[in-house]
Amino acid sequence: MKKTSRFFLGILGLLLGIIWLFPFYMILTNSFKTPKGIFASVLSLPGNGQATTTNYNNSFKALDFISSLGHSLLITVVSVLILVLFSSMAAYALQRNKSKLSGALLMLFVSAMLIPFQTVMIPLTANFGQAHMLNMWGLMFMYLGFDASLSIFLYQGTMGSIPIAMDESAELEGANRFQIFFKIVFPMLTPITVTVGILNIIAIWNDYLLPSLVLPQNQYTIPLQMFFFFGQYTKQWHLALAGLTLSIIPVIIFYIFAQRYIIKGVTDGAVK
Amino acid sequence: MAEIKLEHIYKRYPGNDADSVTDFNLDIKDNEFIVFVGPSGCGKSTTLRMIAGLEDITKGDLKMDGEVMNDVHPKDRNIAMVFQNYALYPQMTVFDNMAFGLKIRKMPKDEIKKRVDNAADILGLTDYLQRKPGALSGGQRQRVALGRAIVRDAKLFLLDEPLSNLDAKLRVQMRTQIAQLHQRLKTNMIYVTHDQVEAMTMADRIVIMNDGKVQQVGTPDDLYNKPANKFVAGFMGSPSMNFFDAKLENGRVSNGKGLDVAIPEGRLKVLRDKGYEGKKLTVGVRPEDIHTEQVALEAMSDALVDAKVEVSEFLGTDSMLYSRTGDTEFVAQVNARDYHKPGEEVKMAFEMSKAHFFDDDTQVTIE
Amino acid sequence: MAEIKLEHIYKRYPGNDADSVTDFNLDIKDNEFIVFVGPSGCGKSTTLRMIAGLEDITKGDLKMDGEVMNDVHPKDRNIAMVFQNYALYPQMTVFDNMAFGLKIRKMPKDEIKKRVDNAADILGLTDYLQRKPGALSGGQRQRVALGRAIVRDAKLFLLDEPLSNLDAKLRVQMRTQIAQLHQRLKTNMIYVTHDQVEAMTMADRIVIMNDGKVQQVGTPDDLYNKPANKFVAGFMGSPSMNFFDAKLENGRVSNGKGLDVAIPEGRLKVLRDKGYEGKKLTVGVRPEDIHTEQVALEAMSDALVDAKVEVSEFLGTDSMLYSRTGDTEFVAQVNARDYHKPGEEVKMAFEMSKAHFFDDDTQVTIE
Amino acid sequence: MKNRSLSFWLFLTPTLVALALVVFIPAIMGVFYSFTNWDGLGYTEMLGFKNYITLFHNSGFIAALWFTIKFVIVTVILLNVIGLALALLVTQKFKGNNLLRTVFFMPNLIGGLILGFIWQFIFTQAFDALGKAFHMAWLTGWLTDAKTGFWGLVIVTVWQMSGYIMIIYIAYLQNIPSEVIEAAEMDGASPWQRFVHITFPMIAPAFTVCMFLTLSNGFKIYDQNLSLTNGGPYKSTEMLAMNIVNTAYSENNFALAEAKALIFFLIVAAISLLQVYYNRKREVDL
Amino acid sequence: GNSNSSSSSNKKVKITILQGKVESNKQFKQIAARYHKLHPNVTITVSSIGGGTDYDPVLKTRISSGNAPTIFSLAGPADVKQFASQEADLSNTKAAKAAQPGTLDAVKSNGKTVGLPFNVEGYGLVYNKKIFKKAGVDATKLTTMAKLTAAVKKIDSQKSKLGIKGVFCLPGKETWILSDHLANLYVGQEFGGNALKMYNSKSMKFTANKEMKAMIDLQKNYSVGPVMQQDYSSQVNQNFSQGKVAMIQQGDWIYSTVEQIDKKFAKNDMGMIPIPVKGYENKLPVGTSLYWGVNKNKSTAEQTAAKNFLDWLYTSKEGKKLVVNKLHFVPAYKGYDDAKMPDALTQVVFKYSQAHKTIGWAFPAYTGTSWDPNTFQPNLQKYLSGKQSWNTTVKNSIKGWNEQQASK
Ligand SMILES: Nc1ncnc2c1ncn2[C@@H]1O[C@H](COP(=O)(O)OP(=O)(O)OP(=O)(O)O)[C@@H](O)[C@H]1O
Ligand SMILES: Nc1ncnc2c1ncn2[C@@H]1O[C@H](COP(=O)(O)OP(=O)(O)OP(=O)(O)O)[C@@H](O)[C@H]1O
Ligand SMILES: [Mg+2]
Ligand SMILES: [Mg+2]
Repeated sequence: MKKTSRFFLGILGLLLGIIWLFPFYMILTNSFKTPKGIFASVLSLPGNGQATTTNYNNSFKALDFISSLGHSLLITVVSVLILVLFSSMAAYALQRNKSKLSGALLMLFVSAMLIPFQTVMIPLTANFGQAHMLNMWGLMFMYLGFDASLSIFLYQGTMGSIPIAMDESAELEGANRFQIFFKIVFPMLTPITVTVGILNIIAIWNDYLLPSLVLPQNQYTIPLQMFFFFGQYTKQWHLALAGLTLSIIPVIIFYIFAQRYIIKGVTDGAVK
Repeated sequence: MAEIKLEHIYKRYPGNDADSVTDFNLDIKDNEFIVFVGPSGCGKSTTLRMIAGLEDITKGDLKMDGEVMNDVHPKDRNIAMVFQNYALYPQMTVFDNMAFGLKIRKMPKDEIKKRVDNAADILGLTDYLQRKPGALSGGQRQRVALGRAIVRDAKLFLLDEPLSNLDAKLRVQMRTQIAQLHQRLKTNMIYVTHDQVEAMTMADRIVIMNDGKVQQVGTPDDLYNKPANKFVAGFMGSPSMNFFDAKLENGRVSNGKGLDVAIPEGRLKVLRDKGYEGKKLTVGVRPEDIHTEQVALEAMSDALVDAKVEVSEFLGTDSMLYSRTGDTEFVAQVNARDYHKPGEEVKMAFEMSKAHFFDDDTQVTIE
Repeated sequence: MAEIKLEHIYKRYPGNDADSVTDFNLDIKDNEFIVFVGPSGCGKSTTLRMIAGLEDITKGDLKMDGEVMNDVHPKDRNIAMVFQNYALYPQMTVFDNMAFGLKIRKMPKDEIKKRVDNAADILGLTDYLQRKPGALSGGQRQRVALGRAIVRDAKLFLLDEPLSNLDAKLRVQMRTQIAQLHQRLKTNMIYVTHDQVEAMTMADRIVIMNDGKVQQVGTPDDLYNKPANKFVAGFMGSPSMNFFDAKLENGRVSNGKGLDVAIPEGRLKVLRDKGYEGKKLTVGVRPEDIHTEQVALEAMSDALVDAKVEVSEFLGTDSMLYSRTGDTEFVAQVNARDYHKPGEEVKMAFEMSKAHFFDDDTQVTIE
Repeated sequence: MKNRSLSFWLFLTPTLVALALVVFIPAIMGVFYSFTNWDGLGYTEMLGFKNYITLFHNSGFIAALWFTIKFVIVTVILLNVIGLALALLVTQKFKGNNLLRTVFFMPNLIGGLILGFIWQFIFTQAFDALGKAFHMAWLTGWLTDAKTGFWGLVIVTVWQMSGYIMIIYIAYLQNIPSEVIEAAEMDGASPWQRFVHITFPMIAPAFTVCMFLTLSNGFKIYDQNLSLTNGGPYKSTEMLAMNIVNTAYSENNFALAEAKALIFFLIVAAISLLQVYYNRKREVDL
Repeated sequence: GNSNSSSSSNKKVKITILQGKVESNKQFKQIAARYHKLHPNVTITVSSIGGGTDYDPVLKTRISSGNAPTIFSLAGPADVKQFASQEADLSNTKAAKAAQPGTLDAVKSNGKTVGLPFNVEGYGLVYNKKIFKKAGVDATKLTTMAKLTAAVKKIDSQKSKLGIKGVFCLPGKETWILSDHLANLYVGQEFGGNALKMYNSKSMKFTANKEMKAMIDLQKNYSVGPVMQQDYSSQVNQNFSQGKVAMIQQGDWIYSTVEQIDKKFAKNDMGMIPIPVKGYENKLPVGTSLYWGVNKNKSTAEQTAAKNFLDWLYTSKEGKKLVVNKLHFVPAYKGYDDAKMPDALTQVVFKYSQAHKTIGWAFPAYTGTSWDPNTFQPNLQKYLSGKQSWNTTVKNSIKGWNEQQASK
């Protein structure tokens, strides 16, 4: 890649980036406006006596930010760990076994993604309620059920590019299936693990409908708290925008860190 | 440490419509060093992988110390293997690559370190222990793969062309190391190579394969001097044996176009006893059994051939004369002193007492 | 077809703290066949990759036909390359792998087919044209990689150990094919190998590298007979040259422990002129210049050494005698007829007219 | 790993159990309910296929189905093209490529209502302003009719999801051995040819995954629909998921909704699984 | 008697409330805490749900999972029917007895009262006093369609002087503005403003449809445009609250939204007048959109505690204060004569309802049925965006209603 083409790519990237960021510009600028300021002119910068930072203060309090952040974190982190662990294992079993059965199982997982959530939610919560599982822990388990399919699907696709010779070599060195998987294969899956992690983190972090059905109010997450800003008629956009900004910061920070691992291809040198 | 028996082993890969290995039989004795040779694609790696348990055996039995092993899990066979394509763990350093098998077996840390350091030392990898495989040259990667096998106390070592990417010097060195290792560990080793010298110097016995079938099993000397058939004769030795289609008549073999040489008494008798008088057969003469020195021309005056040198190659001590008689091409390996320029017409003596004879149909050695 | 100049080329990989290639200089003439040799990790592949444009050149200029190419895109250099690790396209059949470069260049379909079929024929791949690389043996993959290069009319061919996974017979065959290809296409070729025979027989000139530095550039004969330094002398030839640390005194070199031989007049004069009388130096004698035949012992009676054979190896025409004199080990390559059993005490004659002498400090050849 | 072996099942059990309890059992219950007059709490009669017969006479359902299919075709193409293009862009070596990944991915961090709020303002105000400034009439009056509603939904979906698709493509792009790309460079392939002949076939699994995701998400899309147009005007932008949800919750006809869901599932499954099956066959392992 | 059992019993009871007015979440919690202080043996947990989710599915999942709340809310006849298996008889509660006439019509089931109104709400034309004054129009005089039309034209002619973008802002996206509130005036007439009656009707005539058309046209023609792009927030937050339109068709609930945007404006410059309808001049549509239900599947102790709580809230002295001042509810109960409503709009509603100058809310009869979202609303929107004639709109709507009612 030569300098000039790098430069033009940079320019292209910049332009696209601006287009992509425009809505965020609106979220950020409006989160610093008074309610009147927001509706006076959504597109302008905060100013004209309509600039304020109190939205953040109020939103922070109204969201009960510290405790709902704690719930969000706990639920997201634990669910994603469980998901990554079990779905990568399942994908490994399915990819390394080329039989009709595993093909069928994969299709089963995949087809689960096609079932609209709304059609299972009532029977689902009914069943879980009867098992006294309508709480955080039940929610984490539900995420495993709902999101494992996509994760398995993603894992299963990249697993093919890890030469089977890796498994064989470790197997001959005396490693059992679990050791082969955790010590050899799983580390080589880092880029896709990070991807699976990110996709699930955002899905779970932002999820509203399922937790609203499952969580008791003392375990509310940020999105659930946020919906107190949206009454039937009074939608408190100023607080919601500030709240949104507060709640996506942790995820953006995480994403920026996680990227390093996506970028670092780890499989070089594996294949001769 | 183990006796290994391969009994009528077959392998067919799903999707192929021919067997990649056919009726493979071999008895490996305790502490033997076996070398597999054969042309590319003849089934060497496949056989090795079946022994390791990495491929299912389509038919036949693999026995170790009398027990059928077909269904034993690879990790329970206690076998160390060097893969033809290395199969290094990309995310681990060189050290960890070598230490992995030991860690798995819960060996104490300091013992692991000792072994790995020792192996790294032997292999000249000490400076690279902290690198990952991605930042190594081809040969360095191959050495890591080798190191991974030798740190372990396996019952059986399988080495699939472990030196193919190393330079001559390192190769010789490694060859010696492996031989010593074999001495010290007293384990069985099966070694795949396409290098004649490696096969000849390292093997207790060589298994030579072609097209999935075993052609001959024997000591290097056997294979070189008593090849079972034309394939083996042609395969062993470099440059390979020259073959001439000829007819046996009046104690001479001739092809009517340049070749017409007498056969020594003893050999002639055998051929006649087997009924080849007046029949077609294939005559094989090794390049080094063709001479141009005056002494030889005189000594073997009844086996002279008029040849024309087409290319001559200088190789340190020897010269290769790529020559032609009639329309048959052949190679002579002569002393560098007996240099002949391309285009020169030269008389050459065929040392027929060392010649080989093969049946024209079955290609089997006549003896 | 092109003149290629490498001027003071350096390469440092990010993350390494030493150069992998240092001050590389080479003028490749039109239609020349260059071979790179050197120990594993010395920078051969790296240099090739810089020529191909796959690695940035850290410092220095690469010129083709006078133009600086450092920044030219690989695809615009019109170079064909065989990768050390094959780099086959896994999703394409063997045919498509070979045809890809031609399709890209919009060659007519039938011409492509002709070329690929022809290459497949040469390489013995005709039966595998419809397979994918995953279902091939190691050697077959390597042949596909080779085929991919030879179907193309590139200006320059780069071949990184293209035959390392092939058996001896196929190797010889392929060697000839590549030589013919070179003749026919009249292109430049740069060929990396660790096989002495390949280097010797194929090269117009050999570049021998060590530790990122060019040690010597010259014809095979030059390198073998006039090595520039001890490294080159030791690297070329297999088994490699025997070295003895010795002192020059009274027209003889001796190490006080077994070695004590006279030096022929002409050579002695040079050594004395350069002021080595009474000084330490390294003496190099090739295994094939050590003799045990009676004739030789008599002819070189002032250069006899008492040696003990420790290992003797039989290699078809020759025997290798791994021997020892005093505490110095060395190898003698003698005729198979002069076989000596291990443990035997043997007198050996050193052919000192062919010996090499190296400065003890700089290791450079004294001449 | 043999499927007879214990480890095969040990690896699979946790996810299989979760899937069964969380998705399949409730879904099967739903299928059962579709044959009754279930109202979300209980049922009093078995109706047989009555709901299924009703549903094929339900013009709302048919309209939603067509609208959704049009939407899916457009977004599947756009998302894959743009997602892959973004992935290729940010995997090139230039300054700021990492930052850009974050930028392109960020839309996924905004959910539901706020998304609709922001985009309504963009469509009604930013577009209007632009349209007036540059005299482009087509930029004004967005979301007021079915056509602009459709494209509005497409734009929001593409804006939001292409970063998602991008990071999946990135993950797979990273796995291509560099030598193979280099070999293609030596073979003289231009960047475009390299992409078509080498890169793309080698990320075929990613394509399968992304096709599937965009297909199934396109069919299931609900949040954007709700927050942006809420099906309006006059139901012209109501998609399948919304139609089903409305049937259940606004019309309180849960059984009919389950019947619609089953038909919907069968349609989507047929398309998506066929796609997966077909694409998976072409993929190769290294 | 229910009334004394709570104070006399010292057994601890826990009751749960699930309600959908998320904007009042905090207030309900405070009220629950206050009640616990007064009655330490009763603990009330309030959960609020709404915003992005509809209330009903959550209630359903709670019920089917065995976590049903003790007190829940009902939105009209459709809900009453749906949750019939949960609804306790509230006929004997003090609150039910104190309920204003007509407010319980929608929650009668087999002669029993199963719901207690949250409050009453009213809607009309909310106007900007300042603008009207500047334009020289007296809002209180606009009691007929003709007068209104004239006033609208007058205001419209001074648009630039008044600094407004339109007289109205008609939010075409918010279908309920037309289908529920406006139509209530013209369709509801047929059923005497009684939701239950309409819910049980077999057919509909829609005789006043021409008048409705006139009203829609007026709002549309003098609205900031394009109407199909306007929604609640552009109507209330962006246009009305910022003084960009003179009046909007809305109800007392917008007060807090306007207050958020401009406190002063909300306090001083807002007024509401009834929408002029022939034969119903100067009558405000006042009604109840939500009712409390008590779960009859809970223990009697729990049910009793729940009823006592509701009685306390709506009939005790302290409860009444909380209803008016904390919840800002216009009471649906008798006994609030001396109450002072906290803001200008609720004051209007309260005034009309105290004076019984009201029109009933019939629309809850159809908000929970498929006719509203699937037939009525789309047809009105089609008319609004000019895709369909008024006649077709009316014809489709009547046909749809009759079909739905027939298949019930
Ligand atoms: N990507 C890399 N990053 C860092 N160091 C590297 C990388 N590739 C090669 N090296 C180092 O550069 C040196 C030269 O490597 P190169 O691959 O050129 O060796 P080579 O001469 O081809 O050896 P071989 O015969 O073993 O293939 C080696 O020491 C190697 O470890
Ligand atoms: N996975 C596979 N699927 C189908 N055929 C295969 C597979 N692996 C190898 N083969 C075929 O089986 C035959 C034997 O292969 P094998 O790898 O054993 O050869 P080899 O003797 O090791 O050759 P080389 O010296 O080239 O490595 C070859 O013809 C090869 O094409
Ligand atoms: Mg092999
Ligand atoms: Mg190399």
